[in-house]
Amino acid sequence: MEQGLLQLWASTGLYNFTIGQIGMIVVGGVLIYLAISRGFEPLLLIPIGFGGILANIPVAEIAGPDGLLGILYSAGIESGIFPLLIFMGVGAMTDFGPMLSRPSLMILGAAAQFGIFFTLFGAIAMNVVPGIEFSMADAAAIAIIGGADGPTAIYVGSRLAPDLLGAIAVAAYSYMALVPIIQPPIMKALTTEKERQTRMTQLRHVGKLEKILFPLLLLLVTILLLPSATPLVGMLCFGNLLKECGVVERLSSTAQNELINIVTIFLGLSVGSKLAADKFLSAETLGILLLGMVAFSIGTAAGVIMGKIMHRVTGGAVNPLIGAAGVSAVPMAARVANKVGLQANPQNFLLMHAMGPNVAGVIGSAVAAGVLLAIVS
Amino acid sequence: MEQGLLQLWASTGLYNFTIGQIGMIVVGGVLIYLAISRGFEPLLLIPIGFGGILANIPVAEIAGPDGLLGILYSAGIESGIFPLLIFMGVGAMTDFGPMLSRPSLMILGAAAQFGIFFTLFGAIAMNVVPGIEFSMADAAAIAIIGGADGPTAIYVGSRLAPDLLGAIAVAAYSYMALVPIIQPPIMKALTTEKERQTRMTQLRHVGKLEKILFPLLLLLVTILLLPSATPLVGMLCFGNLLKECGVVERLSSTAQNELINIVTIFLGLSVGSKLAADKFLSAETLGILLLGMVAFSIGTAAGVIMGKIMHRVTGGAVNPLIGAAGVSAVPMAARVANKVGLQANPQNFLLMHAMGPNVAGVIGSAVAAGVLLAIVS
Amino acid sequence: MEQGLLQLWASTGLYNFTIGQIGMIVVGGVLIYLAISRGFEPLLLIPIGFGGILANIPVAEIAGPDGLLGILYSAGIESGIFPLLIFMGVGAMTDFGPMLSRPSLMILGAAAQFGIFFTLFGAIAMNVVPGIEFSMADAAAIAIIGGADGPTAIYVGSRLAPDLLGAIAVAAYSYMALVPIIQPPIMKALTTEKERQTRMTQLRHVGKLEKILFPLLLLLVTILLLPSATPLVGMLCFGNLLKECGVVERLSSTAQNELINIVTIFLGLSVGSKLAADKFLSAETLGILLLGMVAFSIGTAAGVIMGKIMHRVTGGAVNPLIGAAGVSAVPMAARVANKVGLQANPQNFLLMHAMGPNVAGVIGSAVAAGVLLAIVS
Amino acid sequence: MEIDQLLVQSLQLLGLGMGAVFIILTLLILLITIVSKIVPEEASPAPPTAARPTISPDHIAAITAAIHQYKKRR
Amino acid sequence: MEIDQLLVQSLQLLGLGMGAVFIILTLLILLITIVSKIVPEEASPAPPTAARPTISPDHIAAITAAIHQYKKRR
Amino acid sequence: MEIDQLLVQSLQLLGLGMGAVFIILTLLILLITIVSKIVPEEASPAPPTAARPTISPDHIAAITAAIHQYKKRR
Ligand code: NA
Ligand code: NA
Ligand code: NA
Repeated sequence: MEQGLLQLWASTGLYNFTIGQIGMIVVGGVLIYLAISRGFEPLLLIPIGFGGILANIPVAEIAGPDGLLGILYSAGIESGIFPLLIFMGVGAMTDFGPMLSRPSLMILGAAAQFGIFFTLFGAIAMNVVPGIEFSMADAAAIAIIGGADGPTAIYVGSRLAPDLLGAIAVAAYSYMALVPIIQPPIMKALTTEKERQTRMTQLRHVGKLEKILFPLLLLLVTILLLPSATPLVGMLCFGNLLKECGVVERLSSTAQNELINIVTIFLGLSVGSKLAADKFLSAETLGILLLGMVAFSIGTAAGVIMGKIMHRVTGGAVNPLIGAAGVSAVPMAARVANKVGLQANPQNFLLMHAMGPNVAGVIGSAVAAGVLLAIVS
Repeated sequence: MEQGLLQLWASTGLYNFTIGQIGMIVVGGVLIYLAISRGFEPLLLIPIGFGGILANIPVAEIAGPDGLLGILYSAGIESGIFPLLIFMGVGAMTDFGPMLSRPSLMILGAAAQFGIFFTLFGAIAMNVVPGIEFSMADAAAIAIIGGADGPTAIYVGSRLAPDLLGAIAVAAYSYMALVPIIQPPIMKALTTEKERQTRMTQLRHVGKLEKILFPLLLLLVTILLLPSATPLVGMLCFGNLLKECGVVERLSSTAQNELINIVTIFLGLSVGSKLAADKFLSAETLGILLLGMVAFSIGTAAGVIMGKIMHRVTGGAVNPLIGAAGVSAVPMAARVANKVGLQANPQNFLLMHAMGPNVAGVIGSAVAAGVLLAIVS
Repeated sequence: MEQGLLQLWASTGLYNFTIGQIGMIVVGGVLIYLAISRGFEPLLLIPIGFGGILANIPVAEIAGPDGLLGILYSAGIESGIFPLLIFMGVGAMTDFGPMLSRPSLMILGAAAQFGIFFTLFGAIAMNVVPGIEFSMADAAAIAIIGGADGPTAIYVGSRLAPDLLGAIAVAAYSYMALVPIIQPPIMKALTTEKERQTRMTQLRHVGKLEKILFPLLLLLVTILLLPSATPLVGMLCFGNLLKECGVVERLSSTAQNELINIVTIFLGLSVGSKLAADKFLSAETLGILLLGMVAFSIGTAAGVIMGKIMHRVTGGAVNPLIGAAGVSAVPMAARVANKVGLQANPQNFLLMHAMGPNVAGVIGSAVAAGVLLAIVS
Repeated sequence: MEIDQLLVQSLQLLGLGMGAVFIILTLLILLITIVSKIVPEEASPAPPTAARPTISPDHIAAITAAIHQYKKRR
Repeated sequence: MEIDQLLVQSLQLLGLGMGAVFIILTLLILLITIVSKIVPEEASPAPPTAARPTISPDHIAAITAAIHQYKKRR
Repeated sequence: MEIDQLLVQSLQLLGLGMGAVFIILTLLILLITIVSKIVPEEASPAPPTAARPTISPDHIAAITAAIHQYKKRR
């Protein structure tokens, strides 16, 4: 009996806890709190936060190689399957119509990727700080946070720096949720009141055939120029083709509903399993959080500045605010652009105009991811 | 030609059948019959029965390591993934409100777990019967049938005694289906007419925040005291949090519909693959069926007796019948309590009062499973 | 910088393309085109075509052992799981009522399998053509195209001749889509106007119990006589039992909707991964396409001829056109029989009468697959 | 293997295969016919009743509420 | 192992197990009770409101349109 | 590797990466523009028609039946 009691006591959490595990369980709880009461990307942050809690339970080894989270991680994240399936679902949910109706605005989605590459540089520079040691692969994985696109960040992170994946994913989704706080001051600082008041003309109607051809064109260009981006871009295009072709409604519906939901649950829990105390509670996580903020800010600024250039070039046909939507963070950043525009001019509905750069930013960061994967890994 | 004919004949079922396989195909058919025409837990017993038939087909090796059932078994049961995902779905489907509105009744869900541990003792004692040899792990896996909770039984069975899994699962689901027959005589024998007539006061309203906090509290307590129960309890809490938090409706809906349906099909077929003749047709299966019945009966009795104690202690505020619901077998046992209550007093609606102990019984048996896994394995 | 540019250039598709890969990407595009604008089995040919494109992208290795398509292929096709789950879904979607109401017509579904075995002979004979070398296993895998049933063809192909799987699947689905073009001339050539005008009497009502018993009977017969067909037939029966038993509506619904949709996406992409240039662009593919056409034509002819025999034997109670539906290609071939019948007699509705042989053809080709798997492999 | 041998083997397969297909389907025809004789005739369901189960009580509740709201809005 | 030893061990498990179950559930009772005291009382939702969230605006739009079509058809 | 070297490399990546992003998106702008010129103009769908496909005939049937039942109940 006594022996049994001792055995049971020795198997309790109270007996086995390390301070780091307690800390990470608190972090998981905070993520869940932010997700529920502040609406921080709850679809991802609740599973990630919960996965983080489960992963830090002593004795149970849920994130170990034979535990549920460990198995899900190796089957779905290490293999890259989960983020790619999410991307397929994103493709099946995305209407590229607003982008196709005025393709020139895609250039805003290109400019905003500057946030990624500037952050890469910043991450390497951060190596001068003692206690922080980022390899080129680490830096690239951190930089992709600036893409403001969850599955892209997780895909690149899992390939280049799996140890940092937890912090990268948490930073990416947290900043995406914080877009309404991060972006407006930057947008306002870089634009004049008059620029912000710019109204944009109605979008032209985009035909069904154009919408069907677009994913195929996008894939073709990516194949020719940057095959390393084709897993991500290809699945995005596949999902979008399912949606637009109009003859496989049941597949499109499943891809954007049940399948993406199932994968989201699994992906969130798996990513959470990387919130292990020894990896997360380090100076490097602080560095990642800082760099992620930099990445979002620089990306926003670059988008707005390119918006200002387009404003000049087009003789005032483009409101520079929609440049901020180029970071992606779909559809939050487009909504922010709309909101800031309305503050300047209550008749100024920028939402659909901002959707173009917004989804172009998804493509832009997938391309950036392809470059990083091709050269760094 | 002749050779081909012989080869074909030598590959027929007629040529290759063993008597045991025929017996097990009949058993599979009986399970399907009971499920369809008697309503015996059809969601599980149809896949299990059909899996049992498929597994006993000669030549085809469907339950072999390269067959469909074999692959599903090793991917989903051996790994523990299927029962854990089912538990997540159960969490997403369970309303803990009735339990939270009167938490003291949870003690009934604790008492009913006595069925588990008494049966453990009984299984060990059964070793005196010649031809039966139960190790401590076997006994623990059998005992968990008394938890009256399918996924818990399958999870523990697959961990502690995979060879007995088929019989354990069949016993667990069969007795859950038989709850309306097993429980009433015990309930009536242990209570007086007057006790059964006891009416209970209306339940207090439980707020949204309490419901959100509960899965987190439950997980916290389990982490601190019994980490070995956290895979099961954790997934239950995760599913329930998805349901209650209110911000991830699409994940909650998928977890309690498509995902649990898919996993149920796979889990049932996989468990059925353990209905192999050489393992199932043995004295041990008879022992398991007998012990399962004992487990349900003792659990019911313990719950009712604890109900009588609470009846006394509270001065008649608790109807002892709801103690029987503490075994879990959700929601069947709660309905049985309601029905027996109505027989004693047609104004006596116990259903919602019995739901509290009923879902508490799920937690209770998950905790019991944690103890068994921590000490026995 | 220069080095980086070179590295990037050396990683482009432009730099790495082989002529074969370009050819296969065009083939993939053609499949997608046919699927979208001609309605060629889009549910399968869009994923297959897209998978073919992805598999032929240089550098990216998406169909390699660590790429998404490679992983899906080995997990789902090599293992046989995907086609079996599709078959389960097909079972859950199929109403065997019309077949049960007049079982004698099943003989038409048997006769049409002649297309399979005649093609087997033809494939072996084709070895006299230089550059073509079909083993017995190859020939069997090609012959099954004549079964006019996608999952059966993929299952047999993946077991007997994985290298030819891409071509076999493409041929099978293409010819299924071409049934309205291939069949009518053969049907008309073999029947007289008067035969085609034959009207058939209304079908008797089939009870619920008969429908529940049928999948169990079918499985039983297959177990006794041809266990090698039981993986396919078993899953078909399981799906159908879920549908007909009436007590597991949620499983049946998931099997015929979300689950089959998810598996269809994965199966299509995986099969597409076998559209690798070196395997597909060969004389053998031409041979397979030719043999597939032969298989469909002979199967149609055999069905119609058996229809004529039944027409005589029954004294004109059977319209021979419905024999053509015996090849399966559900429900296309039944619709074709209906259409040709309407051309001969505008009051002549053959659709429900043709559904019997049509679904019997599914069983027939699953049985044929069992024979091939038992003797050839 | 020689092609002659393969051709002979494929002819054998033709015979065996078509034989198996016909035997199994014929056996099924027999069994189905027997079952249809044994199984007690069902009262064939009245057509209007058949349509009802597709509408769940929940649905009706939802629609009822919607109609309510619809009427209120006007 | 000897059966006597196993029996003793299973009795120990009975004690430990029931102990753990009771301790954990009792602790939960305490925690739930405390939480229910701390958590600010919610205004209990009016019953008609409770029915509303089950009908999404999309649904209402669809039903509204359907009613329209239904009326037009007659 | 020395940090200087890494910094140089990351600057190179900045150039290469932004170059690739701009080239690919610019090429897409061109292609989309060309396609939009080539593709025959669609008659833009009338707005009321666009709303229709979201309601399936089955739904309408269900709703019609529900309205029926609703009316009968009153
Ligand atoms: Na982006
Ligand atoms: Na229980
Ligand atoms: Na067929």
